[in-house]
Amino acid sequence: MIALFYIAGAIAVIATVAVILQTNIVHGLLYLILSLLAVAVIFYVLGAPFAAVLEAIVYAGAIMVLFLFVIMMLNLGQHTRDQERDWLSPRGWIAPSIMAAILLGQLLTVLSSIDYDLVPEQVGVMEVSALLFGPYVLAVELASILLLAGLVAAYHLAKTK
Amino acid sequence: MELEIGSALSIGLILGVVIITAALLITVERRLLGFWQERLGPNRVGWFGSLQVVADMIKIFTKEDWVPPFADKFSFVIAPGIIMTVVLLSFAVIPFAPNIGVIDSNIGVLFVLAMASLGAYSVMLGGLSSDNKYALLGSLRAAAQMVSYEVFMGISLLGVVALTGSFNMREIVESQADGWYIIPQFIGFVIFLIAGVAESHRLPFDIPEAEQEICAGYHTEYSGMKFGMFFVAEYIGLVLISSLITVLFFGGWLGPAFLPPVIWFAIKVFVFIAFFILMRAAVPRPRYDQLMSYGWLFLLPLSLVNLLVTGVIILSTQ
Amino acid sequence: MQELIWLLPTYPLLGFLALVLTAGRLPKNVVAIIGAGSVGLSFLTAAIIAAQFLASGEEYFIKEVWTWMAVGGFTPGFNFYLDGLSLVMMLVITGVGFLIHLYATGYMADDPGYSRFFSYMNLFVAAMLMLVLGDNLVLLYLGWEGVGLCSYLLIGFWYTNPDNGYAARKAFVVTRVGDTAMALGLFLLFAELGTLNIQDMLHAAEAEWEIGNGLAVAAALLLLGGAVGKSAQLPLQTWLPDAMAGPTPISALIHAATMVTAGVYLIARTHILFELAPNVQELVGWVGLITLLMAGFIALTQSDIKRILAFSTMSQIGYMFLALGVGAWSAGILHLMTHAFFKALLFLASGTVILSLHHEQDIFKMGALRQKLPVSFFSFLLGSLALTAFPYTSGYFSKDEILIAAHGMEGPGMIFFYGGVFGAFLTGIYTFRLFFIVFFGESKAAHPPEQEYGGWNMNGPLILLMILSVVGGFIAVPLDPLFGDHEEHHISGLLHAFMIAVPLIGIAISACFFYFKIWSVEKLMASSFAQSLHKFWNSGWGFDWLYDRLFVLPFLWLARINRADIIDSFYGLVVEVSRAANGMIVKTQSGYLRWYALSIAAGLVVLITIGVML
Amino acid sequence: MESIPVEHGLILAAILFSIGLIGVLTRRNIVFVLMSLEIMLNAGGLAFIVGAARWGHAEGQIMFLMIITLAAAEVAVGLGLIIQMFRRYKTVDINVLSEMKG
Repeated sequence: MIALFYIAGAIAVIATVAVILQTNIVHGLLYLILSLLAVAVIFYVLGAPFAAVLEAIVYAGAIMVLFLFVIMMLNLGQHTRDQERDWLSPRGWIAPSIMAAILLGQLLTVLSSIDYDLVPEQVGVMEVSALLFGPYVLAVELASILLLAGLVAAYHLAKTK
Repeated sequence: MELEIGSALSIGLILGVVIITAALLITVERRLLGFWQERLGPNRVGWFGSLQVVADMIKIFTKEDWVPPFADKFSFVIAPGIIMTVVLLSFAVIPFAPNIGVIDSNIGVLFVLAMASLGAYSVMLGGLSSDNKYALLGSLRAAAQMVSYEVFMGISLLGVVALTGSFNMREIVESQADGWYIIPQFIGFVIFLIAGVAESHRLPFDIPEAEQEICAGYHTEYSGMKFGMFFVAEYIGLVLISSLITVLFFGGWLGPAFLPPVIWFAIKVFVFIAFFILMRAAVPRPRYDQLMSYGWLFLLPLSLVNLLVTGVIILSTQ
Repeated sequence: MQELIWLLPTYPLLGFLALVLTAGRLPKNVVAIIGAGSVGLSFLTAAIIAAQFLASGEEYFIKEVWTWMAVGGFTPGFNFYLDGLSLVMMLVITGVGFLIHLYATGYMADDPGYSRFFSYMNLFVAAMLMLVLGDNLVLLYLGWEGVGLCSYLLIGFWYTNPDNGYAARKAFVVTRVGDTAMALGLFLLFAELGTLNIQDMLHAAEAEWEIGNGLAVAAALLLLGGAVGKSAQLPLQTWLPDAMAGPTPISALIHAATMVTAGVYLIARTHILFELAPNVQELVGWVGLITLLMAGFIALTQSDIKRILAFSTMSQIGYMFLALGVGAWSAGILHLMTHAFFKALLFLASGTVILSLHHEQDIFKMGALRQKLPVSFFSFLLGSLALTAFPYTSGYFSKDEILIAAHGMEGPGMIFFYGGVFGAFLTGIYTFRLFFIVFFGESKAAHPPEQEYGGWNMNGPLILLMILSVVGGFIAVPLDPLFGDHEEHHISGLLHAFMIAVPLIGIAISACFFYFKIWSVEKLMASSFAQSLHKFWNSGWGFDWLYDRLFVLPFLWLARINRADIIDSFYGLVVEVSRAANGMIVKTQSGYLRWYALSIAAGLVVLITIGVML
Repeated sequence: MESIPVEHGLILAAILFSIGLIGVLTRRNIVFVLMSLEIMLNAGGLAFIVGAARWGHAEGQIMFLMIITLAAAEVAVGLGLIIQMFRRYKTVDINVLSEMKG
C-alpha cells in the first residue's frame, strides 16, 4: 500500500505538471483527470474510500466533464495550440515559478518539522454520513445553498440573450 | 479493509468470459432482432450463423487502423481505450456468485458509478478529437446525456443501498435472501433501467450516435479495431447494466438450489440482455430535448421522491 | 393680553412670508394692506400690551414661547422679555415703523419692486422686534443679524445700479466687523458666566465680578464693538452715509429711527456690565463725543440732502452714546425715542422733496420750495427745530438731560459737556443751512415742482410725526425702575441759559449766511486752508481714504500676491502627494487577474515567512 | 500495516498546490487558469484528507466534501462566465479582461 501511495503521488505530480505545460487544452484536461484519479487513489490508500469515489465521480466525472463540455462548445482545442504557444512566453514563467518555489520551500520547511507516521484505517461512508447529517447538517445546508446559487448563476450567465 | 483480491487466474477468467459474452452478443442480438422483426438475420456462417461473430472479428481485426490526419491523435487513440477500461473495471466489483468475483469492496456501487461517469470521456473525446461536426454534435449530446442520467442512476439505486445499509454488492445480494428488491424498489428499478439504457446509449437512447441524424455520431471517423472497441464496449456495457440490475434488484446469484448460483446469475443477466434487445426492436428513439426534459423534469423528482419514501419507511419500521 | 407679546414679531413675519411666497404676484393695494397692515396690527397689539403693562405696575414680564434648542446646559428659548426699555423700543419700532410703512405705500407706488420692498420691510420689523424683545443674547443676536440682513437687502434694493450693491456690501462688511466682536463677546460671556439669558447673565456678572474686573472689561469692550458697528460710531461709521443709497423710507426707518439705535439699546440693555467696567463706559462717552463732533463738521460741508441727514443721525447717536457714557441711561433712551420721531420726520419730508423734484438730492439744486411744498416745509421746520433742541420741542428735553448729566459727571464730564454744547452749536448751523438753502432763496431746480408729491398716506404720517416731534419730549419714559439712575443733576441757571442759547446762536449764524446773506460762504472759502479743510470734512475726515489704505489696499495686495494661494498650496501638496502615491499604486491595479493572483501569493509568502520566523 | 509519514502527504499537497499556483500565474487561457484553480482546490482537499487520516476522523472528509461542493459551484459559475466572455470578446485570453485597471 505504501508503494501505491508514492506511485500515485508521483503520477499526480507529473500529470499536474503536464497540465500546466500543455498547449492543447484537451490534453491538459486529460492530464488533469489523470491527476485527479491519482489523488483519488491516494485518498483510498489513506483510508478515505468515500472521498476517493467522490473525487472520481464528482471531480473527475462531473466537474471535468463540464470543462470538456465548455471546451467543445467554444471549439477550443488543437486550433488554439499555436496561440497558446504564443501566450506562453518563457519569461512569463520566471516570476510565478520563483514565487511558487519560495512558497513551496516555506511549506516544506514547515511541514518537515512534523514527524508522525500514520497508519491508515478505513473511515467509511457510514461514519462520514453519520457526522455529515449529525453535527455538520448545517454544512450540508450551506453546501446546498451554495450549489443552488451556483446553479442559478451559471444558468443566468450562460444564457443566450 | 476487506479487500479480497482474487487470483490472476480468476481475474483473467472473468475478463475473458465477459469479453466473449459481449462478442457473442453481436450475433445474438442480430439473431434475436431478426426473430422479433420476423426476418432471418445472419444464418450463413456456421450453424444457424453461430460463427458470424468470428467472421466479424476477422473483418475488424484486419481492417486498416486509420487515424484521420485532421484528428487530435492522442485523444483519438485513447478515447476507445477509456470506455473499454472503465466498463471492464466495473466488473471488478460485481459478485457473480458467493465465491466468484474480483473485489469485495465496501464501495462497490459507488465504484460502478465512478466508472460510469468516467465513461463519458470516451464518447466526448472521441467526438471532439475527430474534428468532425457530426462527431462533435454526437459527443455534445453524449456528454449532456450521460452526465444527466448518471444523476438519476445514482439516486435510483440509493433506495437499495438504504435498505441494505451498505454499498457492498455482496451484502446487497445477501440481504435479498428474503425477497428481491424489485418489490420494494420497483420505481427505483424502472428509473435505473431507463438510466442504464441512457448511460450505455443503447437504443432507444442512442441519440449520440443516431445514424439518421448525425451519421454515426461520435464514432463517425472511427474504423478498424478502434471502432471495434467502441462497438464491443457497448455490448460489455449492456452486460454490465444487466448484471447490475440482477445484483441490485433481482437477488444476484440467489435462486432455488437445483442450479448453481452462477448459473442463476447468468440466466437473470441473459433475460435482461434479451429485454434490452427487445427494447431496441420495439421502441422508437425520442428526440434529444425530450430525453433531457424527461430526465430532469420527470425522472429526477421521481427518484428523489422514491428515495424519500424509502427513507421514511425505513425509519418508521425501525 | 400680555401673553400675546409673541404676536408682535409674528404679524410682520407672516406678512413677509405672504409677500415672499407670492413673489410679487399680488396687486399693489393688497401688498400695501399686507405690508403696512401687519405692522399696524403689531403697533395696536404693542400699544395694548404697553397700556396693560404700565397699568399692572410690574417691573418686567417674561413670555416663554418655546425652547429653541437644548445643547447640554445651553437652552436658549424663544422667550420674550418686556420691561421699560423694551417697551419703549417696541413702541418706537412698531409706531414709527407703521408710519413709515404707511408713507412708503405712497412713496414706493411707482416702483416695480413694490412687493419685494414691503417683504423686506416686514422682515426687518420682525427681526428688530426680536432684537429688542428677546430675553437672551442668542435671540438678540438672531434679530441683530436679521436686521443686518434686511439693511443689506434694502440698501441694495435698486440692485441694477452697481453702486448701490457696493454700498450694501460696504454696510454689510463694516457692520460685520462689529458683529464679529459682539459674537466673541457672547462667547466670552457664555464661557465665563454659563448663561446667555440677559437677566441671569447680568446678575451673575454682578455677583461674580467686581468693578474693573478684566473679564468684564473685555466683555464690555467686545459688546461695544458690536454697538459701534451697528450704530455707525467711530471707528466703524463709514458705512452709514453710503447706506443712503436705499429708498428714503429705508433711511428713515432703518438708518435713522431703529436699527442704528440698536447699539444704544444693546449697551443700555447690558448697562450693568458697563457699570462693572467704568473705563469702557467712559470710552463709550468719548466715542459718542468724538463721533458727534466729527459728524457735525462733516454735515456742514455736505450737499446731498440725505447725506446731511445721515451725518446728523450719526451725530445724534453720538449724543446717545455720550449719554450712555456718562451713565444717563434714561436720557439716552429718551433721546433715542425723540430722535426717532424727528429724524424719521426729516427723512420722510426729504423723501417728499426728492420725489417732488424728480429724484433730485443736491440741495444746491433746490431752493425756494417754501410755497410749493408746504407740508415738507413745516415738517422740515419742526423737525429741524427739534433736532437743534429748540426749547420745548422734543429734542430739547432729551438733549438737555444728556448735557446736564454730562456736566454732573466726574472726570471728563466738563469736556463732555462743552463738547456736547459745541456739537449742538454745529447742529444748529448745519440743520438750518439745509433748511434755508432748500426752502428759501431762488429756485435752482432743473425741474421745478408743480405741486407737492403724495396723498394722505404720505402727508398723514408726516403730520403725526410733526406732532410727535414737538410734544414727544413730554412722554414719560418708564425707565426709572430699570436704571435707577434718577439722580438729579443741577447746573447753574447761567450755564443752562448758555446751553439753550448756543444752538440758537448756531441757527442765527446759519441764517446770516444763508437767509440774510450778510456773510458769504464764498468769502469764507477763499483761503486755501479753508478749501482743503472743506475738502477734508466733505470726505468724512478722510476715513474712507484711511480705511482704503489701511485695510482694503493691503487686502487687495495680499490677494494679489496670494493669487497662487499660498495657504492652499499646503493642501494642494496633500493632493499632489496623494495623486503621486495614487500614480504609484495605480500601477498595481493593472486589471490583470494574474497580477492580482501573484500579489496574493506574494502576500501569502510574506505571511508564512512571518509565521515561520515567529 | 505499513505506515505513511504524514508529512509526505502534506508535502504532496504542497507540491500540487504550488504547481497549480504556477499555472494560475502563468497561463493566459482562462480555461487553463480555472483548471489550475481546480488543482489548487484539490490540493487543499488532499491536505484535509491527510489530516483526517492523521487523526482517524471523518471530519477531514467532510471538509473535503465542502471543498468539492465549492469547486462544483465555482466551476459552474466560472464556466458560465467563460462562455459569456467568449461571446463578448471572441477570445479566452484573460488579459482582455483588464478594463478594471486603476
